[in-house]
Amino acid sequence: MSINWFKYSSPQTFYPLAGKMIPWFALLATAFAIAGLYISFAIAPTDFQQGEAYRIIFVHVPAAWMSMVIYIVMAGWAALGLALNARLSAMMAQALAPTGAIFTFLALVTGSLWGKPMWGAWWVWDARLTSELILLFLYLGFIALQASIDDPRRADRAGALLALVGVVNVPIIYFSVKWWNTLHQGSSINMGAAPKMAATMLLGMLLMALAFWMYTVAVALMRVRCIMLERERSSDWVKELSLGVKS
Amino acid sequence: MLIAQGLACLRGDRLLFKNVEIELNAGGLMYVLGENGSGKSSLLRMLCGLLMPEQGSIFWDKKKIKENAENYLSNLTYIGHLNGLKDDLTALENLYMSARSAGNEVTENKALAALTAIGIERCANLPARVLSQGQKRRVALARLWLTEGKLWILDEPFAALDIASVSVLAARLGEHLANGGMAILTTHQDVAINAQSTQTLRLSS
Amino acid sequence: MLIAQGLACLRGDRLLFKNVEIELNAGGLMYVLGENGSGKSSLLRMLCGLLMPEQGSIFWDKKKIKENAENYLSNLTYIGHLNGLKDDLTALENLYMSARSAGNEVTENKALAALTAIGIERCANLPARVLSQGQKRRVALARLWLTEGKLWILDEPFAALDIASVSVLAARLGEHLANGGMAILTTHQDVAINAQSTQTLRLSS
Amino acid sequence: MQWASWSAFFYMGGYAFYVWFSFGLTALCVIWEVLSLRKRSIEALRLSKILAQG
Amino acid sequence: MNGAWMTVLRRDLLLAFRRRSDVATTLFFFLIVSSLFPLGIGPEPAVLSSIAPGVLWVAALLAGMLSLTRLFAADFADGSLEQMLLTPQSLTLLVTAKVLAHWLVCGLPVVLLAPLIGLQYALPNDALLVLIISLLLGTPALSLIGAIGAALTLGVRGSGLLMALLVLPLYIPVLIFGAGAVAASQHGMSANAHLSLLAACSLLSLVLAPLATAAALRISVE
Amino acid sequence: MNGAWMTVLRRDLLLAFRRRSDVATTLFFFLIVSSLFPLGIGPEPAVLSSIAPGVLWVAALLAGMLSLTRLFAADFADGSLEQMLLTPQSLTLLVTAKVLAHWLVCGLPVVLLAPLIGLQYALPNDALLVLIISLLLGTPALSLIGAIGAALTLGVRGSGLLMALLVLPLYIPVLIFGAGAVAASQHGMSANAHLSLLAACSLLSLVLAPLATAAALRISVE
Ligand code: HEM
Ligand SMILES: Nc1ncnc2c1ncn2[C@@H]1O[C@H](COP(=O)(O)OP(=O)(O)OP(=O)(O)O)[C@@H](O)[C@H]1O
Ligand SMILES: Nc1ncnc2c1ncn2[C@@H]1O[C@H](COP(=O)(O)OP(=O)(O)OP(=O)(O)O)[C@@H](O)[C@H]1O
Ligand SMILES: [Mg+2]
Ligand SMILES: [Mg+2]
Repeated sequence: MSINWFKYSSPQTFYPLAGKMIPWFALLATAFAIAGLYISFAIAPTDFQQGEAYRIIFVHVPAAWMSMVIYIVMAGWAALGLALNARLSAMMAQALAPTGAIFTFLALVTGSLWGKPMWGAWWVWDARLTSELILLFLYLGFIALQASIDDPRRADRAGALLALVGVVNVPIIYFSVKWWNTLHQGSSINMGAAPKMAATMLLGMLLMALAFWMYTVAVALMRVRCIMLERERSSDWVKELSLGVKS
Repeated sequence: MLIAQGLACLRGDRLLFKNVEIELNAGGLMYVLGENGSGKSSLLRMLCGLLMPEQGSIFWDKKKIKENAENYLSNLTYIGHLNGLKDDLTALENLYMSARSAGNEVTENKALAALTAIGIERCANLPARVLSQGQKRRVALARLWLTEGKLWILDEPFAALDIASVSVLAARLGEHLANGGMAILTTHQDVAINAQSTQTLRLSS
Repeated sequence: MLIAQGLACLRGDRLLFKNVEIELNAGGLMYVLGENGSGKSSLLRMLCGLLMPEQGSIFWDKKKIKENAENYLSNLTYIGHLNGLKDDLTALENLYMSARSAGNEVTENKALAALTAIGIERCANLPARVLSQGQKRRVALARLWLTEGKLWILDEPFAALDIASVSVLAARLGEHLANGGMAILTTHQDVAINAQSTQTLRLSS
Repeated sequence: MQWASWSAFFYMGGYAFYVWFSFGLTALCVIWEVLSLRKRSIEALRLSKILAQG
Repeated sequence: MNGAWMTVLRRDLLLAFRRRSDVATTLFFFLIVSSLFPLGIGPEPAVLSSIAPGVLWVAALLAGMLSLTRLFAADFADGSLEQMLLTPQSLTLLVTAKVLAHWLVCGLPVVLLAPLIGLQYALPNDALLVLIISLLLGTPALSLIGAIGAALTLGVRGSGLLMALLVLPLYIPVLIFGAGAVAASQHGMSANAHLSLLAACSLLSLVLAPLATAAALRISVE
Repeated sequence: MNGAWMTVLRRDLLLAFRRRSDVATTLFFFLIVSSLFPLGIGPEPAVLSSIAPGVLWVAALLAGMLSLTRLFAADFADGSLEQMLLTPQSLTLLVTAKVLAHWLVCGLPVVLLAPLIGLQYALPNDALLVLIISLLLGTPALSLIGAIGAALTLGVRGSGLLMALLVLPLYIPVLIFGAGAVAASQHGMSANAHLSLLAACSLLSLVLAPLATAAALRISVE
C-alpha cells in the first residue's frame, strides 16, 4: 500500500500520469465554461436594479471563491509535504500558488470594475475587499519567499511552513477585518446591494466556479511537470525523456 | 557509541558522497580527510543532525539520533568552521555563556581556568572583536575543557593555531580519548594524537 | 621597494611590538612569524596603511606611503584573514569584480583562467555561499593570478587549503618573486617557496 | 434569450466597458498562463536535452 | 534546562546593552514616524486625536518589525545559531527566551514612550491608559509572529523587505484590535472586548509561534 | 578610476537584483505598509488623504532603514570593505557609487509606486505631482545621510555608536519639507518653498555626506 503510494508520489512516475490527466481536465473546464457563459449571458435575465452590470458576478464571485479555496488546498499539500517529507506534495503547493494569486487578482479587478458603476468608486475599504487584498499579499509572500531561496529543498519546506502559518491566520484576519469594518459604519457599503440570488444565477456561478476548478487542476498539473523537469534536470529519467522529444 | 550506515549527501545537484559507513566506539578517534570541497564539513554537520542525510541513518547507543535527540545532544560537542563568538562580548563571557547554554554546569572560574589551559587568560576580558584570528579560534576551542560530552566533532580545529596551541589541543584530545571519549575531526595538517584506535575516512570528489 | 623604520603598534593598552625595521627589495620574500596574537596581522595591516603606526613610518620608492598612496596602492595586493567574498555572487563574479574594483584590467576569461589555475573552475558559477571553506579561500587567492601589483601582502594564505592547493600557491609565489615581485606573508605551517632572498621577522609577545 | 440584437448584446445596457473588461481580462489571464507554461516546459526540456547530450 | 534559558536571555540582553545604538534606532524610528503626521495634517486637535490610535499603533508595529528583521541574522552569521540548535534543551523554549529579550529591549520602550506621543496628539487620559494597556497586550504578539518571519528569511537576499512582506499581513488583526481599543475608549465605549481579543492573539501566538519559529530555524540552518 | 566606480555600482546592483523578485518585493512592501494605515485609522477618505503625505514619506524612510543600516555591515564582515579601502581610487567616489546603487534599488521604487498609493488615498492630481517631485528630490538625501550612520555604526569604538545617533536627526528636515510640500499643495498653497529647501538638503548632503562617510569608514576599519 504505502509502497504503491510512494511509487506514484515519485516525480518519475507522476510525470507521465499528470501528462495523461491534463487534457481531460482541460476538456471539462472548457465544457463547464461554455455552459456557464451561455447561462450568464443568454439565460440569466437582466437585473432590474443594476441592469447588465451584475453579469460581472459570473466571473467575480467564482474567482473570489477560487482564490480562497486554492489557498486552503495549497496549505493542505504543504502540510502533507512537511509531514511525509514527500517532494511531490511540496511541488504541488508551489504549483498552485501562482494560479491562486491570479484568481485573487481577478476577484479584485472585476470587483472594482463592478464597484465603479455601483458605488461610483474604484476602491472602498470594505471588509471583503480588504481581506481579499490581504489574501493577495499572503499569496505574494509565499511566492516571493520560494523565489528567493535557491536550494529547492529548503524553499519547499520554508514555503510549506509559511503556508501553514498563513491558513491559521486567514480566519482571524477575515474576522478581524469584518469587525473593523462594522466599527467604521461610516463608509462601509454592503454587497447586499447585489441582486437576489436567482436560481439561474446561482447555477451560472456554480458552473463558472466548476470551470475554474477544472482549469486550476489542469494548470497546476502543467506547472508541476515544469517544476519536476527543472528540479530533476540532472536525473536520468529527465535526460531520457528530453532525448525522446524532438526539437 | 556512534554508528552511521550508508550515508549519502547531495548538495545542489552534486552527489558529494554515498555509502559512508561509520562505527566509532569509546576511545576511538576518526580523521575525516579529503580535498577542499570533498564534503568533510557536510559529513560532520550531518553527524550532528544539522543536515538531513539524503540516504542512510545515524545511531547513537543503537537509537536513531532524531529519536533520542536529547541524550545525543547532551553528549555531543561540535565546533565548526565558525567560532560562534559575539564580537561585543568578552572572551570570558563568550566562553561562559556558550558553555552554559550548551547545558554544561560551569562557573566563571571554571571558564577562566579553561582559557588559561589554552593559554589566552590574558585576553579574557577583551571583546572578541579585537582578538586575533588564532585567539578567537582558541576561545571557541576552550569549550573542550568544559564539556562532559562523550563525542567531539571538530571541523579543522588546528587551522590558524600556532604550534604551541596545536600541541596543547592535541594533548587535550588524547586525554579525552584516554577517558573513553570519542572524537571525529577534519584537518589538512597532520598532527600526532595518541588514541587506542585511530581510523581514517577519506572522502574523494 | 618597501622600507619601514621603527614601527610600533599599540593595541588597547598593549604594546604589541616596537622598533620593527623592514627592508624589502625586488625579488625579496619575508616571513612574519609569531604566536597567535603576537601582532602579525596588525603589522601587515599597518604596512597596507589600514592601521596607523604608533611610531615609525613606511616608505614605498623612498616616499611615505600616505604621500604617494595612489602609486603604492596600485602596486599593492593584500589578502587578509577575511576572503572578501559576497555570498550571493558566483565565484567568477566575485573574482572578476574584486579584481576590477582593485583597478586591474581583467576580462571574464582571464578571471576564469585564474580560477582554473587554482583548480576550482568547476565552482566558477556557484554562489560563494555554497562553497566550502577552502574553496572560498581559493577564490580569494585567485586574485594573485590577475594582479600586476609588485608587492603582495598575504595573511595566512595557506590556512584551510588542501595539500595540492598549497603547492600550487607556493609555485605562483615563486614565479612572482622570480619576476622581481616582493611578498610578505604570515603562516603557521612551513611551506617551501624558492626566492633569491628570504628574510624572517619573528614577533614575540 | 433577451437580446434584441447583437449590438444590444455588445452594448450591455451601457455597461459594456465594465462587463467586457472583466470577462476579457479573465480570458487574457487564462490564455497568458497556459501559454507561458507551454513555453516554460519546452524550455526546460530543451535545457535538459542539451545537458543529456553534452 | 532553566539554566540555558536564562543564559540565552541574559546573553541577548547583554548584547543589546552593548549595542545600544540598535535599540535607540528603533525608538527613534517610532518617534519620527509618529511625530511626522501632525506636520502633514496641521494642528487641529480633533483630526489629530482621531488618527492618533492608528498612527501610534502602525508606528509601533513598523518599529517592532524593523528591529525584528535581525533577530537571528547575527547568530546565523557567526555560527552561534548552530550551537543553539545543538543544545539538548528544546529549541522552542530557547526561542521564547530570545523573543522575550527582544521584546524587553524593543517592545517595552515603545510602550513606555507611547503616552508621551499620545499627549502630542491630544489624547484624553483614559484613552492614554487604554493605549498603554493595548500596547502591553499586543506588542508581545508582534514580536512572536515577527520571529517566524525572521527565521524563515534567514540568510535570504533582501531579507528585510521580504520579511516585511511575509509578516505585515499577519500583524493586521493585532493592529485592528489594538487601534480599535483606543478608538473605542475615545468614543466613550468600553474597550474590554478589543483588549480581550488582543490578549487572545498574544496567547495564541505564544503557544504556536515559537513552534513555527523553531521549525523555521531548523529549515534555514541546513 | 571610472572602471572601478562602475564596477562597484554594478556589483551592488547585481547583488540587489540577484533575485528578480527583490524589486517586486520592494514595491509590494509599500503597498502593504500603505494599506496598514486605513486599517488602523478607518476608511474615511477625507482623513486618509490628509495623512497620505506622511504615509508615503514614512514608507520611504522605512525602506531606507530596512536596507541602509546594513549598507556597509556586510562588506565589513566579509572583508570586501578593506579591499575597497585599498583600491587606488578615491574612497569618497566609491561611496557615492554604493549610495547610488542603494537609491536605485530602494529609493526609486517609492517614487514609482507613489502615484498608485496616492490614488488609494484619494489624493488630488496636483498633489500627486508634487508628491512625486518631492520624493525624487528628497529620497537621495535620505540615502546619503543614512550612509554616514551606516558607516559610523560599524564603529569598533563605542563613540561610533553614539555618533550614529547624532546622525539620525538629520532625517527630520527632509521628512518635514517633503511631507510639508505635499500638504501645502493639498491646501492649495504653492509647494515651491518646500521643494527648493528639499533640493538644498539633497545637494548639501551630496557634497558633504560622502566625505563624512569615507572618513567614518577609515576610522571603523582600523
Ligand atoms: C475590489 C472590489 C471587490 C472585491 C475585492 C470583492 C471580493 C469579493 C469576495 C472575496 C467575495 C467572496 C466572498 C464570499 O463569497 O463570501 C465576493 C463575493 C461577492 N461580491 Fe464582491 N468584491 C468586490 C466588489 C464587489 C461589488 C462592487 C459587488 C456588487 C455591488 C460585489 C458583489 C459580490 C457578490 C454579490 C458576491 C457573492 C456573495 C456571496 O456569494 O455570498 N463585489 N466579493
Ligand atoms: N547548492 C550547491 N550546488 C552545488 N554544489 C554545492 C552546493 N552546496 C554545496 N556544494 C558543494 O558541496 C561542497 C561542500 O563541501 P564541504 O563544505 O563539506 O567541503 P569540505 O570538505 O569541508 O571542504 P573544506 O576542506 O574546504 O572545508 C562544496 O564542494 C560545494 O561546492
Ligand atoms: N583594544 C585592544 N586591547 C587590548 N589588546 C588588543 C586590542 N586590540 C587588539 N589587541 C591585541 O592585539 C593582538 C592582535 O594581534 P594580531 O591580530 O595581529 O595577531 P596575529 O599575530 O595576527 O595572530 P594570529 O596568528 O592569531 O592571526 C591580539 O593579541 C589582541 O589581543
Ligand atoms: Mg569544511
Ligand atoms: Mg592574524
